Amino acid sequence: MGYLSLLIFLPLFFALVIWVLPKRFEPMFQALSIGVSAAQVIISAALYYMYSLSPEGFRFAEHADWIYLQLGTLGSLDIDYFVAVDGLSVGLVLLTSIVMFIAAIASNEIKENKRGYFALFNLLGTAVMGVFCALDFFLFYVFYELMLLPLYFLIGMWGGPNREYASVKFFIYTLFGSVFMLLVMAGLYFSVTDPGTGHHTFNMLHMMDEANYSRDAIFSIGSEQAVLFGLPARLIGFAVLFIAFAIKIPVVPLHTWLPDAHVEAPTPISIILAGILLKIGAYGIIRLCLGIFPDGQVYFSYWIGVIGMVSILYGAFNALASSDLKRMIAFSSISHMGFVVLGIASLTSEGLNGAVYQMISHGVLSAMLFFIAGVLYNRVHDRYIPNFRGLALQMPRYTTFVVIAFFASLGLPGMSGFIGEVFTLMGAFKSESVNQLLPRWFAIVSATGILFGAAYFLWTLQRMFFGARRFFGGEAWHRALTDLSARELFVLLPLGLTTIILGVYPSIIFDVTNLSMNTIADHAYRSGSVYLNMLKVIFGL
Amino acid sequence: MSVYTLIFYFFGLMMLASALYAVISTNLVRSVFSLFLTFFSVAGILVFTRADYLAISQLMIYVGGILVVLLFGIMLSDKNVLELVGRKGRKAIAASVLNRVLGAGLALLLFAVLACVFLDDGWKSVVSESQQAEPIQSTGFMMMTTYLLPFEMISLLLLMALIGAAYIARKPKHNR
Amino acid sequence: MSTIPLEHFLLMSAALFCIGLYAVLTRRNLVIMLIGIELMVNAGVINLAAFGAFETSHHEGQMMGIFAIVLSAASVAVALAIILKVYQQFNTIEPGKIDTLRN
Amino acid sequence: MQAQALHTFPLNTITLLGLTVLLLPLLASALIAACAKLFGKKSHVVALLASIPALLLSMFILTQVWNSSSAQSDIRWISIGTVSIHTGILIDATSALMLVMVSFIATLVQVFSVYYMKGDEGYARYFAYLSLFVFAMFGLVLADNLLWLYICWELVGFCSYLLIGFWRERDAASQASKKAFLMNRVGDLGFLVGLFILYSQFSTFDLSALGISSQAILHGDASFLSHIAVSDIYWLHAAGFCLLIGALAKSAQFPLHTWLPDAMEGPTPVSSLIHAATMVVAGVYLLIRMSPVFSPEVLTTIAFAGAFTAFMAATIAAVQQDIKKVLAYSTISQLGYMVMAVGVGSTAAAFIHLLTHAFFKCLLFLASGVIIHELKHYFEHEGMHKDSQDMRNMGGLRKKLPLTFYTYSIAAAALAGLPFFTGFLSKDVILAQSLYWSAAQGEVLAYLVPFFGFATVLLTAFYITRQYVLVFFKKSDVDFPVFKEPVLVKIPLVLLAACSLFPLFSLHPFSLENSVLAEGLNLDIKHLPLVPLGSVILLMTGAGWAYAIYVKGLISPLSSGSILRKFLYKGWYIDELYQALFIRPVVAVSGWMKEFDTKVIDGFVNFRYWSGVWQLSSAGSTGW
Amino acid sequence: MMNNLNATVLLEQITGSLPYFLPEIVCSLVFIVAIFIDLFTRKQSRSLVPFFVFAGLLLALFFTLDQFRMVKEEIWLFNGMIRLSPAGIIYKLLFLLAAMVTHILSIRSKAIRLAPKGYAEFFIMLPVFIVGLNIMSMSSHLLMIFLGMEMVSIASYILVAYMAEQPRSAEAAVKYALFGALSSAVMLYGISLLYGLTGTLSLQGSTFLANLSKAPEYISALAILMVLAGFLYKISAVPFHFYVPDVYEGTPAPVIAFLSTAPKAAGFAVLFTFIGVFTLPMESYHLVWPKFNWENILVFISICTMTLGNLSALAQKNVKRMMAYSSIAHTGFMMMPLLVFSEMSAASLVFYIVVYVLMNLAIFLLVGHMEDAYGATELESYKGLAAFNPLLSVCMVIVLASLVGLPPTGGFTGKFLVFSSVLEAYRISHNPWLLYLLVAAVLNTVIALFFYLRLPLYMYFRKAEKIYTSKTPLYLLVIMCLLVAGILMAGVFPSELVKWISAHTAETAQIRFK
Repeated sequence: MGYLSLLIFLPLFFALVIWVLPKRFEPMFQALSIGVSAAQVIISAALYYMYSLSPEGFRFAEHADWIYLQLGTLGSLDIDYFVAVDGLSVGLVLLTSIVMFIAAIASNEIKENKRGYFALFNLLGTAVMGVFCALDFFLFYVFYELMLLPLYFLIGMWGGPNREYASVKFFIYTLFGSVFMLLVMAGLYFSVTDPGTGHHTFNMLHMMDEANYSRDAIFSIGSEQAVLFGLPARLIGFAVLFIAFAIKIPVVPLHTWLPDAHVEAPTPISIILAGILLKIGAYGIIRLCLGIFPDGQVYFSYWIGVIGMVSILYGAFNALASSDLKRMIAFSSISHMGFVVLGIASLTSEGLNGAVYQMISHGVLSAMLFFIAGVLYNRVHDRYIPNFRGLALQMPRYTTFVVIAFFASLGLPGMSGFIGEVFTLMGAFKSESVNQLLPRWFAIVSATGILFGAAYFLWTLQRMFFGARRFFGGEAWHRALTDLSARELFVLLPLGLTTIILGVYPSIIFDVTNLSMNTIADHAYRSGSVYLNMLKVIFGL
Repeated sequence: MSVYTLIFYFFGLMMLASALYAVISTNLVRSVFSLFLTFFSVAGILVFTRADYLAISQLMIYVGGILVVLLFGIMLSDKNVLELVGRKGRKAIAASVLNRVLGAGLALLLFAVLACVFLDDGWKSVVSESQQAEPIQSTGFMMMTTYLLPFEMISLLLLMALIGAAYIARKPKHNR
Repeated sequence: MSTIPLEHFLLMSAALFCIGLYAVLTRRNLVIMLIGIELMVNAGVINLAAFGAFETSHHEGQMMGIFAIVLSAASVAVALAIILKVYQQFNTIEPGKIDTLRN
Repeated sequence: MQAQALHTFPLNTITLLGLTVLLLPLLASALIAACAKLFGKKSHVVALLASIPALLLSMFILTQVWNSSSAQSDIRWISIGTVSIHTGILIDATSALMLVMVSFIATLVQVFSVYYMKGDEGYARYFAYLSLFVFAMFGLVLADNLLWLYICWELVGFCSYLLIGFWRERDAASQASKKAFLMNRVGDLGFLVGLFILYSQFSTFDLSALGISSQAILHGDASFLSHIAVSDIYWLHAAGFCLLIGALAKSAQFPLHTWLPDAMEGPTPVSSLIHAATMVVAGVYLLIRMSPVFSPEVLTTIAFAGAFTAFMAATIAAVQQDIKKVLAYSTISQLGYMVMAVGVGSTAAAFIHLLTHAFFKCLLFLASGVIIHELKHYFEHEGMHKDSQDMRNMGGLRKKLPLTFYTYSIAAAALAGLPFFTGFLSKDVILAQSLYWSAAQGEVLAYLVPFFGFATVLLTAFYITRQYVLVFFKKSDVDFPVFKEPVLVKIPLVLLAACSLFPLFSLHPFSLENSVLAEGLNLDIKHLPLVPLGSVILLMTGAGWAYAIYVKGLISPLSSGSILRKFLYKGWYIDELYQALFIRPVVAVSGWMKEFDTKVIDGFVNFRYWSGVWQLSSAGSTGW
Repeated sequence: MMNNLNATVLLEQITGSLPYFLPEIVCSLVFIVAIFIDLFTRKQSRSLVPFFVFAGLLLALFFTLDQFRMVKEEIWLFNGMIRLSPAGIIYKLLFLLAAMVTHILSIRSKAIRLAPKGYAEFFIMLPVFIVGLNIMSMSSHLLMIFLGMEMVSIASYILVAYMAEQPRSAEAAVKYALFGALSSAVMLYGISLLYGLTGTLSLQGSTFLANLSKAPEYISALAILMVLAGFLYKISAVPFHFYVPDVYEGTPAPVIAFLSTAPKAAGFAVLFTFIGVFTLPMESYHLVWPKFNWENILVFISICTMTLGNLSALAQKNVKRMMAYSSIAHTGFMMMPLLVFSEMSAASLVFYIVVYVLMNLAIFLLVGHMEDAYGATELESYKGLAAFNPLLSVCMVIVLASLVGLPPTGGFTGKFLVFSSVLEAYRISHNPWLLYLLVAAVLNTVIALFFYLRLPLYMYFRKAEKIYTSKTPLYLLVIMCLLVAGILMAGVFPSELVKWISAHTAETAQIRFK
């Protein structure tokens, strides 16, 4: 039972334990969940450290046969349990465990039906961890869909007033994307043969190199008849995968589920939603879209860049206009993830490294921001920004952490937000001279996003925290709005320190991701343009 | 045109006429009686195909069985079954007329298709009716050898139908 | 006997079938529909018998015919029982009026 | 194109000292912030314990580096792809001088703050922010690569945001801090884009390396660079302009200057340190550091920007009522001079004016700080609700605050550019340089720059004399007892006054010809006898004009209702222009976006109306 | 003499094939003995008949399992009437499983126990229903097919009409019976035409296909259409699905659990044999429809079935009607492998049917229990039920997830196999209609999610008005856990299940291709 399997299935085991334990153990459930996530943090930190010693390629791999369906003489369904981590996913695994740990601690606001809550919480933990480690497309897909049900119930049963609508919308959005992905997965399965066993395979790594594609398959690279609806199959495959993951990121036209889900979800769940779920979309694009369909990525990279840019500006403008704190933070997440998309579209090593860095930094920051929103909401059950004024005097310590979080999110240097944004923009800017994919004005227009970012964060800061003390709830709120409790401080302090440490010395992450992301960037661009030329020759694009 | 063919066409004509009347007439009892005539002429036609066992069983089962059951069913089920369907609203009548025209049109269309297909011959090789000998004996033989399984199964089916129909038709003991 | 061509049988059975179909489609009365169905079955039987006559091994057609008649008798019995039951509940045998389910 | 650093690690002694100077204020700030309760009233001691040694060390470093090779050492910070970005410390003549100037003024301001902020509940917080600011300023000065310079550049902006909005309960303060930070962000955006251009062209951030390679491109000696594409030169222009935008915002030059007058909401020592001497100068420092990168066209734009800002700010300062606002616009005008100096090609002249201006402007602010502080106590004591910063409530303070009066007059003279004062020395060099430059350009429009220069001399003299007269000589009913300035105030005022006299900069009162400073910065002075004479004449007329209006009442001042007065008072309505052109549309667009988001995209997505459609059809289909 | 020589050979064949016919013989005996038990011991034997029938079913189960040992590959019984193949045995097991589950449930369910006219007849019907299903799934002779279909139809009319006392079930029964009789009449006429064209009734061997391809185009198309009408009625595909919602709503849940699974599976079995006739042994996938290409028509029917089933379920308020439309939608999914008819699609069809039977049994048991225990028939009345029986609610969520096709459950593997077999067929034939089919199937999964989600939404997210105290019976929990365990096993470790299935289907498909 290797490290990764332990990491993945530990919460599942505890989820069952919690589900079976008799009623009187209820107060123990949260402690149990915190313990599990703490263990996960330790293990993933150890993994991260061991990986950073020689940050090259896939390590801690575990390979076992899972499903072997013998379907008559024609063929067989050969699915194996294959998990491993490389530079890209080891950081995200660490981030996931940290965010789960924070969310577990933040879950003491959940009062009724703790058993159901913590069982689903740990089940979600398993699914989310599994997604980042899985390297078998079928296993990836199982974990990817396994996330939906727990989240549907977590948002639906413990959420805010309009929770049903939000949870159904979340479920439909994600399922719509992933259902089409199922078809592409099946198509890929039949196109790729495992050089070792000769059977078809779901192994992502085999799907990445051209040799394993059989001549007459649907997604075969050089063949004329790889055609769907008259269009080249590989480009359609790319588009389907991209849309499925774009919904999770989310990019602008497909983003409407995020504000509702975040506003309605309870604080710990919106921490997980922002901290981890958005990264899965971006991780999927880097791992699958760039890996398996590099030609699609090269062909569509201009438009993906446009989508990234639009997300940045659209998120910023909407955040400026939103009067609910959580909705503002949700749109700021869209804007930050827009940088990630831009970084990926540039296919330069700076862009991709910046994108991974931005994902990790945004994970930490959004966890902090939503925890901050949660602190207010637990005290006065209100998130309407104009209702507060002069909180700085009321809750000074809380304000310092808010200042740290807000300034880190708007990209003040010395904190992690800045590094992520600068390097993604640098990659996007440089891509015109390196691989002519994105024009330089993309980076410039996206950089104005940072400006609007500063605008809405400072405007919120100024409206809520500064000026004379005047609360909507009057005297009752004066009493309710106490400063940070020890527990809350225990959560916010490490998060704040991590942002600063990552900001001052980013090599902690870059040294680990650099080599892997370089290989991904080279593979995507070089083989992508080669495949694309083949397609151009055949289909005369 | 021997007298046999004459009788055959007579039976055919009578069958179609009585069937048409059974369907058209609004009075239930009269339509059931014309149905008696239809079944009788069908048995007659079957005789002409040299399937005499078939004709006799048609005669007994349909005319003897089903028709009688239909009659008893109608007789037992009270008087108002017989009165004409009440005057309906003008719109309802229009709807039923439209319905009728549509049904008729569809039926005629199907008939036209079948007719034109049957008429352009050449697809069926005509075989002389050489083996004239003992058709009933061969039927019996067949029943007991190749078709033994359906023969047994049909008995099960009939038993089941019998019990089922009896159960359904039984008056509930206590609810009246 | 041999002078009666196969087509005549088929035409007659086709006509009978269409009359049965017309009955089922248009008539409102359950019993008439049942009759229509019986006519269609009879048309099938005639067809089988007629083809049996002109086939080399004509017993298959007849066999099928016999079984068809017996089967339709059984289903008529059950159908009629159900119709009478319906009659007791609704005092009508017009399907159009029976729409408690489709409210 | 990989430019190797001059020295690799290990730190030689000078850079080690530089590092300690850098880290001292950070340590102090961290210490104060961590145990604010503990230090409480004593936190100024910690701050001073950090800034005094820093001052001494930086002086020692100056002596080491003056007229000898500069010391640089760096370490690998981030390695991305094939490129690895290094960051470290570069100490050469300019940065050492800046280091001394910043630490000297920081120490003095901290001493003054002890008096000014006595009794304020955020006392510890104030000193923590101040020390953090000093650390950021040191970082900016010592940075050897552009990315680290950019990081400190924004940290400085952040500290100014904290300090402007220091009195959190005052709405105006938080508004001003937000405005300052956003305006700086606009500049930083320009700086960032410039940074990207330079990185994607030369894939390095090292200042010296950038300087060398861009000079090579500009002067086209192909030997150094094998392939000079036309686009390279085009992109170098773009980089120049972007860096200029960054500098304009930070040094509050013409298009992005409106935040500085509002920044006066912060405590006066903050204004004196940040908004007079150190932060606002960072823009000029950047232009000086990056001057090799600028192409001739960019330099001309810099010149015109500087000149025009100088003239515009001077006109606005002439009609202001708030004592700090006058000084703020005066700062903008003097910074305009420095930017003009860079534009016309003499970075050394700009640097010297930067130093001289730092001293006398800081003195002016501290002096006005004393006036405001005393007036506020007097008004509160008397229960009069009057704005202690409005000059109309002042007057006749000559007798009341004697030392302030004397030091103030020295500084005012230096600002106006009277001979025997530092202002005269540095300003005339710039004017001479600008005249020489405009002649060299060979087209009439270029003469506009010196014209603005000389016009500003007249206006500077006018508004400083006006302020001098209104504050000290005008009759008024303010009669609180003579205020003996405490020692804490006396030291900074006297020291700064001393620095505003000519000996510190050059022995010869009238020209920097062979002063120590000139050799160190290899300043080439253009001998145009007309310039000093002309400036003195203009100065006299300006002062006389103000004297005539406000003392003798011979000429009536601009009537308050006049359009020109209101136009100038409102800062040429630039603020309102920005409000209309940028802020209101952005808010409107975001409102529209929100509607679009909820109505259109969400509306489309909700399947509600789709399932309704099927309800009709499915109901119909089961009809018999 | 010629006859009796012939006779001895035929009689030997019959006696020879008797041992392979044991399960059906056992069921018939049970049926007959049950009638006598009910007849003679009416009063005190109220509870004897059900136990006796259950014992009979167990015996039949034993013999069917035993048949696995006996039958290694395809055997023709009763001189060509029936074909007993390993795949056929799986179907028989499915029918017995469904019958036993229904049997246990019916003993407990209030609706049947309190039937005014005695409940013994209900249990008597079961064995003969099994016989009918077995015949239908095994037969490959048109006469036997028609006989099997009639047997199953009449048995289901009786079961549906069992509660004829209430107006609702009477109406459902009459619609069902008349519509059934009509479709079997049309089918009979179709069979007669086919007999006329090909001269033989037996589907074994290639004479049927050879003669049919010689026949003129329109008549063979019409004949096949009429025969298909009968089959499509049985699996309730689109043009013949009108009766389903009313019948499902009108009859008690255990009956529906049986009627929605067993007959449909048998329908697919016989459709599989019928379409199987039209494949040529050359390539693994090559359907040669005589003269008239039916593949695109069947694809169109499958798409309509799926889409209409899902969309109308969207608009339903009554849970049973919703489940009715959902089973129609699943028919659409199950038709997909039929069209492409390759070896892989045969195995995926059987797998999907097995999972479908498990799912439908489970969901209708739950719906039935909810109705008995809480009187919850409308969606609204399901509010907050999760609080009262957590275990059952979780089972329901897992079953619903499987109906939608979410990964950890069997439904997902089934759908995945079906999708990949169609995709594989597309790779060979490049028929664009197969792509539209795939896209429609995928979109339907999303639409399906929409209405399946409603149940947990009401049960979990909303609060119940009044407090229910009824306890959930233990037997129901046991059955539910078994069914849900089966579904999850099919999802997480489907290897054993599929190995077992594909081993058997491989032979049948293999033989045809020899």
